[in-house]
Amino acid sequence: MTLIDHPVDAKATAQVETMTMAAALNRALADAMAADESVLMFGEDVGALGGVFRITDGLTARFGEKRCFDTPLAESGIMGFAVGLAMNGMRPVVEMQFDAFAYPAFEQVVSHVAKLGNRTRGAVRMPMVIRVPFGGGIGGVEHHCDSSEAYYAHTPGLTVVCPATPQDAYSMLRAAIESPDPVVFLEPKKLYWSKGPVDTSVREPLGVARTVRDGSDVTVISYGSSVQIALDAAAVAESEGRGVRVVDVRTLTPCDDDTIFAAVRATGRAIVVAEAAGFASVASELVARIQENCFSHLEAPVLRVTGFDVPFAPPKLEKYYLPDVDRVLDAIDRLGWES
Amino acid sequence: MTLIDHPVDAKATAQVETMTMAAALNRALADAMAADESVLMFGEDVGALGGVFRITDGLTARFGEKRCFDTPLAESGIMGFAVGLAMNGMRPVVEMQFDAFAYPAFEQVVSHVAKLGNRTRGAVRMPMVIRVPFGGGIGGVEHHCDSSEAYYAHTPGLTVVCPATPQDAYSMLRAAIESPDPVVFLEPKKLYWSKGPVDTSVREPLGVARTVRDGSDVTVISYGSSVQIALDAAAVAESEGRGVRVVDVRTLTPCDDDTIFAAVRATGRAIVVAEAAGFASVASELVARIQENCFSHLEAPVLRVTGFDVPFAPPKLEKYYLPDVDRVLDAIDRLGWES
Amino acid sequence: MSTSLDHAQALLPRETPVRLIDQNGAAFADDTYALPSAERLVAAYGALVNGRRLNDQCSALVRQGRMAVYPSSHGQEACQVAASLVLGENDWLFPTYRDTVAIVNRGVTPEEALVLLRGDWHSGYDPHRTRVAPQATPLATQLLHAVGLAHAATLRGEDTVVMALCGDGATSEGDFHEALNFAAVFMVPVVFFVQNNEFAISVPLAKQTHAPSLAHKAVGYGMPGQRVDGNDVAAVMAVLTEAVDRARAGGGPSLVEAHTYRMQAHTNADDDTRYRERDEVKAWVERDPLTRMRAYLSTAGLLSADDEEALAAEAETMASDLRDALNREVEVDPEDLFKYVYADRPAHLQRQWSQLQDELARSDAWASGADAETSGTHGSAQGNNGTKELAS
Amino acid sequence: MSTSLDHAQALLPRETPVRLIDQNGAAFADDTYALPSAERLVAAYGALVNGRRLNDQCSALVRQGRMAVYPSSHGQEACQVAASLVLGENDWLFPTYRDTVAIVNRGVTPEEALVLLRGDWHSGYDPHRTRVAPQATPLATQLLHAVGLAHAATLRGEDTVVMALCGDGATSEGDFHEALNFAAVFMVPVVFFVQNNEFAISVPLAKQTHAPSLAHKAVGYGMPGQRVDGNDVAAVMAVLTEAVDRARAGGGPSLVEAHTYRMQAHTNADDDTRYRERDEVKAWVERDPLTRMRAYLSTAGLLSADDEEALAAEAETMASDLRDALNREVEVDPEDLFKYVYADRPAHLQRQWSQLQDELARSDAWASGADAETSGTHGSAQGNNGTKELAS
Ligand SMILES: Cc1ncc(C[n+]2csc(CCOP(=O)(O)OP(=O)(O)O)c2C)c(N)n1
Ligand SMILES: Cc1ncc(C[n+]2csc(CCOP(=O)(O)OP(=O)(O)O)c2C)c(N)n1
Ligand SMILES: [Mg+2]
Ligand SMILES: [Mg+2]
Repeated sequence: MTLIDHPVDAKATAQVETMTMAAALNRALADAMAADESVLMFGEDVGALGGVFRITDGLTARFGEKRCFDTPLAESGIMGFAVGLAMNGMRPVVEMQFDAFAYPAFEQVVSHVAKLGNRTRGAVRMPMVIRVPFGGGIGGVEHHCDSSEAYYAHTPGLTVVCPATPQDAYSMLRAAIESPDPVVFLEPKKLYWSKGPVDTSVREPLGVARTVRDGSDVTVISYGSSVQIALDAAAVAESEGRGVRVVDVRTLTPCDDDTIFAAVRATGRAIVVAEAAGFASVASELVARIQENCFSHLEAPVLRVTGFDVPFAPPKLEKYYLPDVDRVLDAIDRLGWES
Repeated sequence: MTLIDHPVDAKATAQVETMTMAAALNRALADAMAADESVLMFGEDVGALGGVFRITDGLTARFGEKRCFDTPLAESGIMGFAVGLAMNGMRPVVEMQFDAFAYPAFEQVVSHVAKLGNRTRGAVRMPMVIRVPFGGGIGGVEHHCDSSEAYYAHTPGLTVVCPATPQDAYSMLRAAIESPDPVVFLEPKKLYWSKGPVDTSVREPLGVARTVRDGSDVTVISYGSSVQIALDAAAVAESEGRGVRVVDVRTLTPCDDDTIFAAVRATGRAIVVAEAAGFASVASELVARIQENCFSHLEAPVLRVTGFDVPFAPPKLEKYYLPDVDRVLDAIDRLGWES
Repeated sequence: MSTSLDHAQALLPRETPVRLIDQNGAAFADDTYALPSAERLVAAYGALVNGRRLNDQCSALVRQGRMAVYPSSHGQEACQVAASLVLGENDWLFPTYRDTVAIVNRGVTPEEALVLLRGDWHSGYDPHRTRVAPQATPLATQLLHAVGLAHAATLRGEDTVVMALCGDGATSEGDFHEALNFAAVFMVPVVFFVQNNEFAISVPLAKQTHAPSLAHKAVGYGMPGQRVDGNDVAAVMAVLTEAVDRARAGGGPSLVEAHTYRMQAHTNADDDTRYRERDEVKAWVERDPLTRMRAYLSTAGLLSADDEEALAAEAETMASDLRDALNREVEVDPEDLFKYVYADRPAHLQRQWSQLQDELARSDAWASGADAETSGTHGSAQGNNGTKELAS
Repeated sequence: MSTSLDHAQALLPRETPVRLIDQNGAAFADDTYALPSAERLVAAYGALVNGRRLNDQCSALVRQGRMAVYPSSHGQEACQVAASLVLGENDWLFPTYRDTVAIVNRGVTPEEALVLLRGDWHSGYDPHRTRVAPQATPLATQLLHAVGLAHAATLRGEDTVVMALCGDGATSEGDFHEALNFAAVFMVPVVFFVQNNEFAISVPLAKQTHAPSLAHKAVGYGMPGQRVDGNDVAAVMAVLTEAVDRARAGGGPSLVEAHTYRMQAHTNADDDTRYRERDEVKAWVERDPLTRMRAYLSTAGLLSADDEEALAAEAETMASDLRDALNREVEVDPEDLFKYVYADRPAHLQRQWSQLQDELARSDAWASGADAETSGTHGSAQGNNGTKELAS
């Protein structure tokens, strides 16, 4: 196994606790706000209610209404307000209540959040975090399950990240808040209540993929809630005698090419798994750059297992829409093993 | 040459005239409005002024203020208003003044324009056209040169098209207006003043790529203003003894896989050229689906020549940013010819 | 831009909301707004009883797990009922997720209305049949659709009026602003009806706006604004009727704010004890729109005990039909995912559907006991991994 | 939400715009707004002369091809000058593309200001040095940034006030609405200053809004609105000063609408003969903000012929320095494309820059006469295809 060891911050006392991803995110926010007065958390229902997913639970009580607060119900407003705060010494963290409710803020994100640093030759930077509960698998109705990462990942100037474990949720949110650049922090809703160990002393830079499982026959590359599907498929494939390496890209952009390419070169075969509709997606990009850079190592085309190119399914049809273990296994089977 | 013959509408008298793409678009709008009373054209400055690019020139004078009109300055407003009109028997055509000024309408586009037909099981359809002057090459300042096609192409439910010639500008805009589905009609600003013959009797369905030039060694796939770059590169490459097939995809989504795959299978090598930043772009998608479907025919990786992953350049740096003939030729050279 | 500035005064709402019947059921005269006819008030009361029953039945169905979520308009039924009763047959209604009672009152069946919240599909009725737009989730976006739809009717010379609903929270969205502005500039026959129920999920009105009232926003668009007691169905009907009549007569749009209260949590998934006092909620019980109307009608001799019983029975029938309907398992068809994205299914969606069909066929084969080796290319894998779910 | 409704009246603007000096230069007394001091008025006049010269010089530079485009504020200089003169050193200004005169008046050098319009880079100054945000192109978006920046200052206990500029057209955007609402809810020290110049490119105000005035929109947010004659620099200064003082004292935001006129086309790329009558433009010549101020100051003995000459000479120096500056070719560095996208350049951008460097090196080699075969892998191709351009 080439699991990346989490580098430990020597000064902090190691504190490992088992918690949900939701709790890990909450802890990361609290720790970041305690560590740095300029960190502000705001959005819709993040105050007294603690957010519809309770990620901001207790922050207003602990840090006061000036540090964690509700805004009027207007996402472009929230985003533009954050831009101004970031211009003036603050580190705003905003919550978009659900993926599809971030769209009203799209102009602010694309035309300002992503570009202000570039526009001013770095005289102004945008140290802000846009938290987006995203994706499906929770039986949510329309507009509550979009996988919107491609819109952000295509936009130069943004850092787009997505944790798959409570540990990464904690460490990556801390890193995102400390980043001098704007970070779109995608929180897979489906994983909010999944549990795992969290060591709050672990700090890691963004931009580094994680090899979650080793294997020499095929690499499955994914992120967010698809990582578990990749791991489950890997377990089955192993029982059939195929060694599957699983890479969690974690940072969608800027992308850790080194880790990904090394894995694919070593295995000669690759699958990309992601829940978003496949067309012009982050999965397309991963496939494109892998074949551009690892072509001579490939025994078979790099295949994708993604959402269909249709609007996200209503709850009762979700199971047909979402990538699952069988679909990943089917894709592995199609990797030209006979040759 | 496998140039697709333009099917002629027998009833109409063939009328071939040389005109600019801008004039062809204007003609298409006028002819569509004359043919169908439910076609409305509106947006910012499209009335008396005729649009900042004069695409709507004369339409208000000819069809009256109720058919072609200025709206308040609000893109989400324009888009949402169009949705309501389309729900109620009209065929709205809206102009977004420039690519980046369509972003305020993003929520309306993604959450409604693209999804209302699906939401209502087809009981409501969205026969509307979103005209977006897009892309660079005109020395425009920030926000006036974005290539925003990936945002739309990734969104299921939209048809995204982009003409590269005055003829296609005419025929495709007519087809877009007649489509029962919403069409994002991308107008390459750089080509507005380029001239070519236009036969107004030509009608063609959307969704069909065009093979612009034949060649057997490598296929260059592109759209919009990159088609001419591909053709220029092909001419040079031919002088070096390499036969370059050039495919203009025209409809970005739904994509004409048959034409594209046939070309790549025949040539064994392919390059995708597009001006947009490459990451998670339409170019990524084309590369991904080609290698997924033509892998065994590929002699070399499918390479991309795209804009860099940076915000669009200011006018004086534009020449460094934009794909050009040399970059395409460089990419062709890298297609593993030695093997 | 209107040139007469003194006009501004005429656009401002009253300092206190219009009320025609007080909390005890006593009617009083108003200079501008006449009490609706006895017939209309009796009809309204029937709809209130039915609406309340529908709200409470739906909440019960959620508790019983027959439905995932229900945003109840319990306490807001006067607004729900008035919004639909004041419309003519050719008029349109643009509702939100909370306006199930209004759309049912307009002719959408409860079962169709609940397709969204049951998770069967994104919307369950044909908007053109009842002239009710799909219930909108993205806040304030539907207001623009309402304006466009109304404008299309005007262009054809039809006298359609459109009632566009939204909540207090939604007034903060940019689309609210753009919709009102478009409506005023194009003089479109739309009535914007804001149900100010004091909360946007957990956020109280004081954090939403600093305006004297939401109806004051109207003057910024050059349209009349009015405030009304949202728990007085007579007043809501009177104020909305005036607005609808003006719109139909070519007088353009208006903005009406109803002052009401969300008696229950935002949805059953919400925990309102986190952000409001029980006493605050209790204080609104005595302002219940049903109690008030019943008192008025009884005193006026317009509602007998028999009438009440009949209404209750009718509502009970509706509720029990609904329970039955929701107890029937609905067949969902995975092909629906691909059917409606475009008018004609494009090749790539046909391919994706074929892939899914192939998966389903293999998992059916597996589920029906066929040899695992023939049911899929990855053999044993299928047996281990949730293919049962696909077969359901 | 403010509870006292009578407050609404206090928020409404006057029926006619505030004016302190009429078109002939005669001052008159106002109950609320005092005439600024002679010293301030003289300073304002100097800035007007300079601003006019800057506008006209820039238009000339565009005609001469030294600059691609210039959105002139010719005729709006009173607004430009007042918007910056009323601010203190620690205050901030959020300008649009049309507000070059305002930002130069605030300390951005003309050369820095014109970097955008020359096409060298997207913005040419350090916002923190002069406390001037980059000139905004996407309409109304900057108003929200202004609110956020002001709020940050308030949180730290600083008494910064922010002046946020936009045009009449921009008031239709959703972001205008959201910015005013946020500012009012958080009681943020921002003055929203709308230069209503009657046009948004070709679209006249009547197609933009049906409101009695743009300042009437203020009441919908619970903030005071005021209208002012935008060609009377004394009145604009007085009204803005009052708004700035209130904001600084913790009284929250306000909305000021200046009535002025865009004397020239939207930019030089625009053809305004398509959408407005010459007579309409001519009618505004006599309302020129400079003429009026000169008349007042001369009559009041505050401006001698010598003073005038000195001001003209100063402006001429500025203009000729600017001409010189724009005649100097600016070196642009292609590496800039990659330098500022992120604080630290990521690997993929380093690779892309290396690719470009390689291309440039090869084309340099070709341009300097080296054997074409060694200058690139595709040999003759380079010679035929625009590598000269790359080498420039
Ligand atoms: C654009 C958008 N942002 C956020 C949400 C999430 N959301 C759903 S309902 C709601 C509160 C709406 O409050 P209000 O408009 O007052 O209506 P009410 O629920 O009280 O009827 C929120 C924030 C949404 N649906 N759409
Ligand atoms: C979001 C957005 N939409 C469209 C444009 C294109 N545009 C630039 S200026 C302008 C008119 C603006 O009018 P106004 O706000 O009155 O300002 P003025 O130019 O008169 O100073 C338009 C439509 C833009 N810059 N941003
Ligand atoms: Mg509410
Ligand atoms: Mg203007």
